[in-house]
Amino acid sequence: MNASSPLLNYVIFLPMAFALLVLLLPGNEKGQIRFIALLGMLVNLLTGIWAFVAFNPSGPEFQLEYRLFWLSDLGLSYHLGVDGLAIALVLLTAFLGPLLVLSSWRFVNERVKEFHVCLLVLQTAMMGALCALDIMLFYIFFEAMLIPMYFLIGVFGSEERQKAALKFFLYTLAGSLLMLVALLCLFFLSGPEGARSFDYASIYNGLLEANREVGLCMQNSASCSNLSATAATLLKWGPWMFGAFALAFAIKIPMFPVHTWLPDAHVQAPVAGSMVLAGVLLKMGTFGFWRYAMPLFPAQAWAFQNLLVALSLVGIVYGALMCLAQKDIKKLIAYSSVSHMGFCMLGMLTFQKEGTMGAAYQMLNHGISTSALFLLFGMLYERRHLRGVADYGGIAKAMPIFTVFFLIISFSSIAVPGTNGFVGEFLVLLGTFRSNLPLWAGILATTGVIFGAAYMLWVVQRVFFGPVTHPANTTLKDVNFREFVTVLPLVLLVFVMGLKPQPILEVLSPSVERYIARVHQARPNAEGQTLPPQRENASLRMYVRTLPSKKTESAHMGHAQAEALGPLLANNPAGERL
Amino acid sequence: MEKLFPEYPFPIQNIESGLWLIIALPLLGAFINGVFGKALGRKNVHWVACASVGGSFLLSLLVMWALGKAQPEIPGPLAYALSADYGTWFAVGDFKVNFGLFADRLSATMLLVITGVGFLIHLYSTSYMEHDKGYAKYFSFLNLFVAMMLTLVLADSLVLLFVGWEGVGLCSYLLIGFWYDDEAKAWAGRKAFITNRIGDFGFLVASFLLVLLMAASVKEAPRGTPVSNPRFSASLAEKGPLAFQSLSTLASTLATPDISAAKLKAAKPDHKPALLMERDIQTGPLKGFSYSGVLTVVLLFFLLGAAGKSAQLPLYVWLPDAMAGPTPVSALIHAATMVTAGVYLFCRISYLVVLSPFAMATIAVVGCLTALIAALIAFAQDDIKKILAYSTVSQLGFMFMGIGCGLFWAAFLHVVTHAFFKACMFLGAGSVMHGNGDETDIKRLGGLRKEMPWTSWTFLIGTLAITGIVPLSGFFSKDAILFGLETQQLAGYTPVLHTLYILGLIAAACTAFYMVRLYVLTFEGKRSPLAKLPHAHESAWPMTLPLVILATLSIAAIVYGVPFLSVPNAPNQTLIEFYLAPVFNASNQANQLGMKAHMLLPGEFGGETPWNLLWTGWIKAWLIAVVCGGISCFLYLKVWRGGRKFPAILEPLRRFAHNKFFVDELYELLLINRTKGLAKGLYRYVDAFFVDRVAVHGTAQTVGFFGRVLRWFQNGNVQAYASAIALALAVGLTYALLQVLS
Amino acid sequence: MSAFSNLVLSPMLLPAMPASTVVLPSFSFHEFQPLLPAALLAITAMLLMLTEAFSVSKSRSYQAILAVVASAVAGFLAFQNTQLPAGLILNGRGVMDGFSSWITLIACLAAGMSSLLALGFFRQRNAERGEFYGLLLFSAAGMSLLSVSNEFVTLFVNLELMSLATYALAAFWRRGNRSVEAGFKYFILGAFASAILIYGVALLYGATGTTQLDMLYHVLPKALEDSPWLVWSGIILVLTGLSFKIAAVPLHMWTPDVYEGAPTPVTALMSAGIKAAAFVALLRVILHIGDSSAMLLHILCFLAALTMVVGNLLAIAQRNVKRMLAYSSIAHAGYILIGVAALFAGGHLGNKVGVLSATQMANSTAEMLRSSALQGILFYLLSYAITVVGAFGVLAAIERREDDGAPNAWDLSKLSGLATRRPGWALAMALFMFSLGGIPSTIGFLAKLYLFKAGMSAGLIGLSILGVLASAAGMYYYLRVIVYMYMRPPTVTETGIRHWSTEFILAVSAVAVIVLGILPGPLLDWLSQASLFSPN
Amino acid sequence: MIPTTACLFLSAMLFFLGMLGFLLRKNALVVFMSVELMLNAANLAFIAFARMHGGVIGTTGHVSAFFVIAVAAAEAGVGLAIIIALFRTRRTLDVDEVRALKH
Repeated sequence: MNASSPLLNYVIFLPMAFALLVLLLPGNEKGQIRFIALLGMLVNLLTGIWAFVAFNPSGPEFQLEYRLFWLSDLGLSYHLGVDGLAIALVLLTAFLGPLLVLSSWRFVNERVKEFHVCLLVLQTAMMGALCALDIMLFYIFFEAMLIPMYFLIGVFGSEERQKAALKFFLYTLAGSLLMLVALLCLFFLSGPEGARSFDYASIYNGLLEANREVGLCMQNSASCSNLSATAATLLKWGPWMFGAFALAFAIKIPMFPVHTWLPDAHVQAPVAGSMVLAGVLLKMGTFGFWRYAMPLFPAQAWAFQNLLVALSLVGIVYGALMCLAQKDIKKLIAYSSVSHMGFCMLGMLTFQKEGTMGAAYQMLNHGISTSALFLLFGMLYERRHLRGVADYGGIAKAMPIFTVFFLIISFSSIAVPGTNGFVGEFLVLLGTFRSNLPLWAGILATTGVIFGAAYMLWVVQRVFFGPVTHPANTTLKDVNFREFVTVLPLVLLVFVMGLKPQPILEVLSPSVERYIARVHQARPNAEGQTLPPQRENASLRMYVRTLPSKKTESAHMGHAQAEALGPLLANNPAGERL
Repeated sequence: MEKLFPEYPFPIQNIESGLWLIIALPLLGAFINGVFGKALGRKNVHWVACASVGGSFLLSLLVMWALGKAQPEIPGPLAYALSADYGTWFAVGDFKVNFGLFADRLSATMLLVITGVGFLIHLYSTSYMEHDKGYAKYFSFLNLFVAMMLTLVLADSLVLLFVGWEGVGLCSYLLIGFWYDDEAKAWAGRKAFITNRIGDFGFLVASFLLVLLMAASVKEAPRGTPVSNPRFSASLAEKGPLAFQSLSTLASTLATPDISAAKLKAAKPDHKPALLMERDIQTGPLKGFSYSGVLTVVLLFFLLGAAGKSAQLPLYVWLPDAMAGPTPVSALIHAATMVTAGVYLFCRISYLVVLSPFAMATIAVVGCLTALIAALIAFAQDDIKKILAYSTVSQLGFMFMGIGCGLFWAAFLHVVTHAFFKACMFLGAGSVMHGNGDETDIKRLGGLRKEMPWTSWTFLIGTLAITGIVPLSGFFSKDAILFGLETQQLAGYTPVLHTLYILGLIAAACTAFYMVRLYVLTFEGKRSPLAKLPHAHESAWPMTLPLVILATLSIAAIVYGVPFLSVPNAPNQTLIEFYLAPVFNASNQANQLGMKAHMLLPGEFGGETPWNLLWTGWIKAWLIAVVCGGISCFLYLKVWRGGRKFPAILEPLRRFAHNKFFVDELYELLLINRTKGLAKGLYRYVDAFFVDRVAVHGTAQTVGFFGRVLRWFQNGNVQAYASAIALALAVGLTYALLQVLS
Repeated sequence: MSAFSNLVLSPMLLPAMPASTVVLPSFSFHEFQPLLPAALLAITAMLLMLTEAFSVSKSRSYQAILAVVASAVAGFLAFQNTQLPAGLILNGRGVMDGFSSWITLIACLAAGMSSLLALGFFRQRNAERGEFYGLLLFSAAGMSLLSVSNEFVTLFVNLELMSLATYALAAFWRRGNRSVEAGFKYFILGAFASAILIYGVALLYGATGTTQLDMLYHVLPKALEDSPWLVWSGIILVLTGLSFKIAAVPLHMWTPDVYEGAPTPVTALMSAGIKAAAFVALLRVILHIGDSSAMLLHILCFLAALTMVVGNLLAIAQRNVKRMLAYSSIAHAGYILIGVAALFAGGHLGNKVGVLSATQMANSTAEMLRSSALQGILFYLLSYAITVVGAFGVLAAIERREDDGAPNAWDLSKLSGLATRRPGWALAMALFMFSLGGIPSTIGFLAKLYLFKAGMSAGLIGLSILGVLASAAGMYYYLRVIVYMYMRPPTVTETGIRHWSTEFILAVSAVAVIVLGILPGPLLDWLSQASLFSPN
Repeated sequence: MIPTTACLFLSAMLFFLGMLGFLLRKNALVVFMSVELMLNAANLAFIAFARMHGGVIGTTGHVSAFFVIAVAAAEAGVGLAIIIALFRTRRTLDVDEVRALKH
């Protein structure tokens, strides 16, 4: 809660430090390398937990801020800070870290060094993207993620790995480069010459008024006559910029038409790769929508709502149907996560409390259950090196404990009450019903419940039950201690998050409310959740710690606001920090 | 009961705060057996299992006692309820779900049935599953099931109820597929779960719509109505919109007369007072629909849910296949408890149900059709368990009819009695299989009466009970429903009820026929030559004892059903009716307020009881039972005994019925294959071909193509390069020239 | 031909001065300051030539060292000069400004690094001959002088000085016929281009009566009224001549052949140094003759778009890594052209080239545009020089003697499994590839960011979008190199001969790519102070 | 005296002839000669303009011509050396033969 805390730096860069350490080790010392990497991940987990504890839900929006000059003349600054959603995702990422190393303890046997370096660097990149409060900084981490992931898939993957890796890299890159252009446009629109910076707060606050005007104008064309220059530009080119942002993030999520890279990537990636891809990387898309696309273009968000909702609905049903048509288990899980992420997007697009909260929670759920599925399947793959559903059958005989784990996780992924999946999905669906979307949308989304059960149980059925079809499957070993330890945390979390979600929901809820308020600013008189104007104002403007220097003019803007909104900030610690 | 125990053994508060124990015990048992089962060894395993269920049985008894008397400090029907709140589960915005338990006389009775029958079946299983490898697993699943069922019954909000609802589905999935290495059994489990999931879909949608309805009414209801009462908004904030308390308040609000509308209509003579629920919703997503319309839709979605769980049309297909599980499981889950969850649900929200006559009529119709079809199918089945399964389906149909005609108590009474005699018969069947080397084909059995006396006698009692021979509980519960169909009136749909009455009688007749057929073929006559074992052996006491107890119960339950052994200060009420009065109070009030469905309220018998109707009804039913029973007895004992050919005229009919009217095949053809085909088609053509090949790779290849084309120009010839330069120069010059000229 | 020629002669080129009184003007020392690096380089070059004439020793490594030292010192001098105020020197034949000094610095960098590369390269092939380093330094001197020249004939002479040396260098590698062919093509086409250039100069001279850029700037508008046709054809000819050197499409076709054929160190020099020098020449000319009309802007944008797209497309179809790098260098020239266009658009605020016009971009000032564009261009040239020299260094290191002249000498398969054979080199190469592709946390990303930012602040949105799309497509072939290095099993066994100089180059540039990619702070501050002499 | 335009016309003719020669002739030496031709066209233009402007401005033209000549000489030096080397390796001067590097 103090003015500046270096904590997030540790969260971000400790893995990198350990990566350097690993780099120094001799390549044939596999045991050492694994151990150091595991150690690094554990330390990272500790710092992550520390940050989570240090975060105070009732505090100001962005906490644990840290800021340094960096490329000031370009408008960049090294600015970190987390809100509720970010800290939750940080915790998730940190939590998955050790499991990644453990899961590939035996799986990866050559080029162990490169592998673990990649994992650690990836960890750094993801943490950075989550903690960045400077859009360009976010972008940098967002792109930097590609490199280690590319190597993870391309070097350590299975037979088709090179194509998959290339596809993954180029597909994602194309989207995010367009976002880069849109981002530069924003930068120029965000303020007059000299007052610009890529700082999230300054861009956001810079566009706040314009967005209001655009929102008004889009609601009744009468108020379009006297738009400010910025608003006019925003009105004219906003759709394109939003489109660029949306495309970049939609590819990452991935949403319906741009999803085909995911199955290939998942199928080819090694266990840890799939885990982290499903667990965290996909969240970057939803997180991007949440943090950047929607709040920066509220008016466009409303304008595109129907399109995006349609896409996510298609994603939910279509993804599930795809699963029914798969023969390759990994591919099936990949498509199932298309379906699940559809739920996330749907919830976020309700622009309404329950739905948005559900979406946020669903991100965490998906991160846990899907990566657990990949982890478990990885164990099977490690034993048989086959991916086809038909290659298994009657596994339950040979591997009872494993079967129990897999069942639990699959039930969590089809949202059986009592598991984490239920809370998220229930909230999303409830939100969809309560939002301004047509009722059939909600009903259609609810059918996902049926399809989910259909394909998930189909896999369980074919893999675990029935007679043993392949003699090789009779001799499979059940999970050993290491594997047990790897899975157990996930399984426990499934139940903990299913039965005691409230603490996490409380951490998330302030960011949920702000998100909604920000989207609704473009709909001043939209029915549903609009906050009372005063609080709206206070929660809409963004207060961040700024540098005492001419280089970041957002500081001065901040001061101006502080005087203007003095009374509002009386109880807002952020106010004193200006 | 008050007579037996004038004093509570404990202060009520302790029982109230201890409600969670009832669920916790079996849960604990499940955990212990599941995790340490292998280590414990069989003895301890079944000790843990039985003890946990028995424990919660005792606790349920306590609850029953506690509910005996009203708690003066609480007004209204809640006076007869215990409730305990264990904190929030999750809360977002104005939506909230608590871990709240709630036991009124309805749930208490269910508690007793579940834990009591459950205990007996555990006991039975100890002997039945003796030689099975998955002993511990079996018991942990069974305990888990009991825990889930108890959650379902004790839940004080729809969401928590849904936890139990899905939980029991889950357990039945696990138990049906208990012998998973048999492909078919595993598939049966999956079929059950997915069919239930379709139901759950309905359940979820209904609950969401209810939330919307609640929000709308809170926003729009005029002052003076219960929802606009500040105390209610407080409790809403505390318990959340889907808690049953809130729902009942909603119901009573919707049923209040609409003053403004009444004023408008006041001019006209003989107007029915308009109700709030006839208003249109002004705000929110439901804008434009009328309250009553939405309510009807909600109830229909609930019907879908209930149909999934309670195996009604069109979702009944999973139940017969569910017989793949061990027989005790069929007895507990697929006869006594889980399948009655749908009926329980409707009793729980009776106050909402009575507000929509259309929904009620639909429920009744669905129930009736199910009863008939199941009965007809049962005619031609030869598998003992299959027959029992179909009879269960058809009995559930009767219960739905009871709901449909508004006699909730009757439906519930049938739940209880059915639990007794059907469990008894299933266990009997189990014992038969146990004694005959797992032979299930009744054609290959017979003449067991001497070899397995206990089993056969108890089975006989069960059969008589279900056929409805007078001195047995089944008669009164079933006949109460039929009587209701005959006499109740449902605004606008009374004729429907009367039609259903006839069909109901037919169903009852069929029931009598095939049940007797079952009994006769299995136990009477002489042993069939095709039998697996030369001689059957009676089962051990852990199996016979439950049979005896259940048989006794299915006789004893009569005391709840007979109207004229009257209760003080409530003449001519059946015991159960009187006992459950507080529960259905809300619905009666809503009903009286609404006058929507003019039902002959049970309490009003006193005035002019249609004794003649009652008596004639009874006699009709009794005659039907006896006659049909007699006929089938005659046919199967004398005419078709010993491989005598079945008359050829009926043969195709028989085969048609034997193949369950090809309903499964129909679904396979219309739904499942279509879906699979759609999925495959989409994957092959849309995803793999169009999106991936054409759109994604297409782009890449186009780019590559242009690259190769351009590359071709780099032919290495200096002069070619130079001419390119010259060309560029020329173009530049012309461009400049044009610029200059223009 | 020495670098001093035009110093000695320049007094005689005085324009506006009565013919009767010919007095040698007096120059203050600081006017010579910008020329010092060039002078140093040239002198060292001559020394090297002399040593070649008289020395008997077999090894030439001392020459390489000498060259490196010379270029280092020259670079240091140039760095000193970056702080000089912008202004004319030598009666306007030359300019001094931070920009030119930075270009000189880049030239020295390129010269130094490529001579280090050459040291290892020729030692392994024991084909060291002394003229090499001399020519190399001459070429560097030429670049440096080119960057300061402010008068057409001077510019032409320096261009030739630079080019002639490079022709010789390209053809230097006598074994096999590829090197000579490269030299020949480069020479013959270069001569062709410079003939066009000088003809254009002649025409401009005719139209305006001066060959001095700053004067030209002032008289051009009038000349445009009198004889527009003459002026325009002159401009077009000059632009053509210059675009040839920066290898803008469609004048790019020589690049792949020459880059492939030339000895790899020379290729490094060409792609790093010559490009920079050529760009500065183009830039100066455009700045002086450009403002007259927006038409030139269109030509520039057109050139930029064409260059980016075609360059990348061509590179995608390449399996020969060296050739691929050549094509990619064309693409990079395209990106830089965006910067040039932006710099130039500074004069034309409110133009409607891009999607958004510059005015819509919240009133950016002309100065801001110019400085940011300038910074962008400089930074890009610098980063490109560092990265590409490194990349060619790796190629030089893994090149096999017996492959000299073989058509598949630099085929991708030669790289396969490099990660296992030489992890260090592979890592460095991967870094260079990511940097060329513009992936964040490398210097390449920042450079692109600067350029696109500059381009957009000038309102060239369309161009920027095209640019990012092109670079996305371009990422494909960079990634393919990595695929071969990391994801394919090694096909060839031998690991390439190590030489300390090569290793040194690789290490330095790899570190620079990363460090400058993350903390370019001071460098950027210096760059941001770089001044550019502009006539108005 | 000859009008400037005539000189200019001549120089233009020379320039284009040179260009055509460059594009059409096959012998490397001839091709190089046509470059020289173009350079001389430039010289001619310089001189013509110099005479047209006359006076001090004219001197620029004259001097430029000298520089161009000098540069041309240097080019010839380097160029001929390269062409000789080319001939050594290929035993031909036909530019169409010089196509080892392509695509």
